[in-house]
Amino acid sequence: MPTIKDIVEAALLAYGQPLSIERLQRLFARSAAESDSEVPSREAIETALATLAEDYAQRGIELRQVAGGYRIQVRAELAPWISRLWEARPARYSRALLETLALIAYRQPITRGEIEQVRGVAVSTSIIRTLEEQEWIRVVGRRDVPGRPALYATTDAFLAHFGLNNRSELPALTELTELTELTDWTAEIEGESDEQ
Amino acid sequence: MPTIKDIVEAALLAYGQPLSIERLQRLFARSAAESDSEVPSREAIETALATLAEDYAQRGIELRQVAGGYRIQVRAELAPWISRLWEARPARYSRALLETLALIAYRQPITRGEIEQVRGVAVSTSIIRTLEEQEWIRVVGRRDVPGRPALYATTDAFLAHFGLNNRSELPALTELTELTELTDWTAEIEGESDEQ
Amino acid sequence: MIAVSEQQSADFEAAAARNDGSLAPPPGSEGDSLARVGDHYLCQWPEDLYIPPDALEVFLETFEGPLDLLLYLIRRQNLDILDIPIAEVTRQYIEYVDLMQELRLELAAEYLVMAAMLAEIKSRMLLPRPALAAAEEEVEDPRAELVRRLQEYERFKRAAAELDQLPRWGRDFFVATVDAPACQPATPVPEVGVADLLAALRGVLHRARFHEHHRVSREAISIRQRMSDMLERLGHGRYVGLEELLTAHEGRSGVVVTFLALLELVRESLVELTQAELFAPIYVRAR
Repeated sequence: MPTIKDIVEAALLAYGQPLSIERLQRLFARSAAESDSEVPSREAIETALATLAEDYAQRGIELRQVAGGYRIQVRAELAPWISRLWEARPARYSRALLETLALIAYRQPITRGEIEQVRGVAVSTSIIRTLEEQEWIRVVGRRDVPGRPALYATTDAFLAHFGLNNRSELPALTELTELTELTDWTAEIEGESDEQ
Repeated sequence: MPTIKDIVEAALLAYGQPLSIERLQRLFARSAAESDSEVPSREAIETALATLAEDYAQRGIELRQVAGGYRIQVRAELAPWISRLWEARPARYSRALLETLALIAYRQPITRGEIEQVRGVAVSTSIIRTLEEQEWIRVVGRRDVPGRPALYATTDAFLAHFGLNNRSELPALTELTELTELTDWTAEIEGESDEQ
Repeated sequence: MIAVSEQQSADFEAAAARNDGSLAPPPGSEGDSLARVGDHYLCQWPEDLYIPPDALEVFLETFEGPLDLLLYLIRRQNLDILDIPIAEVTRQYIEYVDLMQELRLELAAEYLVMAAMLAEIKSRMLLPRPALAAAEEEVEDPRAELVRRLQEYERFKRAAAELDQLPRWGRDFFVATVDAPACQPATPVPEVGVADLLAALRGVLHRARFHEHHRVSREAISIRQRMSDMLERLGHGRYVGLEELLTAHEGRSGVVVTFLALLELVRESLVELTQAELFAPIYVRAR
């Protein structure tokens, strides 16, 4: 035979929302209409709740009195672990975002217009906003041309994220150039062999 | 500092859906990608789960292995009290729906036509839609025959709803009797002729 | 009792009149009457077949199709599914189908298909079997396919009933959930490394036919970096002494980089240099 405490705990856990003492009392009524001798007193429910609160004292959950009554909830201290339950799979950044970030990293300070000029397409505001929200880029000034466009540069957070001490640790573009030339060269060779 | 058991309990309660041991382990990882020295072993999680199950032995809740994960649920014995929390009676499902669901559960992947073949009647679109809306079934492919009919299979949500850990926990299908036992039908016809 | 139209009553009477006497009706004429008990035909429904007309639609709904109705007829008489008295079951089945039609209920085609199938099996069973064939080769019982289907259907009918008996969320058990107010869903940062960045740049440069890249060196990066740093340090409209920007502890190359960065900033009109008089301190200000 379950105890009052068992039923109260089970009800709070099953309902997942605050339950008032009256509502908890009514669980014990034989029928919804009549008042029943089996219904525990308000005090009995309160005692059960107090015992539950004590049970939870050393645990990751707690009993809280809120507007609608009582509810069991996860302690705030456990948020660092529990929050991970809802972590979406990390999305992949779009090529547009990475190219924009790369241009800001290597050509900073740079305006949006200049990025667009190199990429040949408009840079969407959402990309700039994402990079700013990530705190990887920030506006460091404005270029003194009509419209005074913002000049973007990378931040310390950007360096930290990419495990760099400073910007000079970014792979040099010379290496990149060699790589590019190498691929171009092999592509040419391949093209030649195709022709043969 | 919360213990592994505290975090596991809070996670199961906060999530409300079955969590696998791997998923529980990952709550302790510093980042999603790298394996972390802080991540408790499988055994450590299993020990925490076993301790929780013991803690609940004398209570109104229980730890159950469902749909490949663990879940805390209110014991069926407490349903008479707990079901009073809700005004509406739980839905009753029609035999047509249950038979369709049974065929999908036992014969998956299965097409609508194949279900109709066994049941001898058309399967209404509303039944399929209801099952899909409950997320108990889903389309897992298409049969490579004319019309490319959808192949249906049951989901983890189906297992979770019926408290099953995997499909092998479904009640066993009754064995088919060998048809060789069919009695000689000439006898019957003779009996009939006698009658006339 | 079932209400029947005058025309139907007349039909029944005619049928009854025809069957008056001890002669058995020729095969196929049974359909004219409602039922046969023993050797006489009834114009009224026998008690166990009586269904109030209002309830018939409900009754029909309780059957999940022709296989289900057939199973009911077999099980009601406690008959072995493997040994169906096909003539009897067929007659009862057709009675039900007739009843449905008489009440002008929308009858699913499946019921009629089954009636035809039963009639076919019955006719095949009535045909005499060649005696030799019976002894030598296996002649499949015409009922075999029907029995197979009935058995298969019954399996799943039972499975459905058992599924319904399984403890169910919200009916027999409840899942424990609690609030986690402090636990906000985290927005994860996609994993991206320097290599991704480099690849991205390589792609864009390659596409853009970016002809400057042969000039860009490690130093150049440092210069661009320094340009950002200086702009940031200058803030907007604040004058900073040139000496402050060129700090000796960076070493020779550091000073050179800063100086080049400054020149580049000036060239790009990002900063302006001011000097009150000759040899006075030079001030830098972001424009």
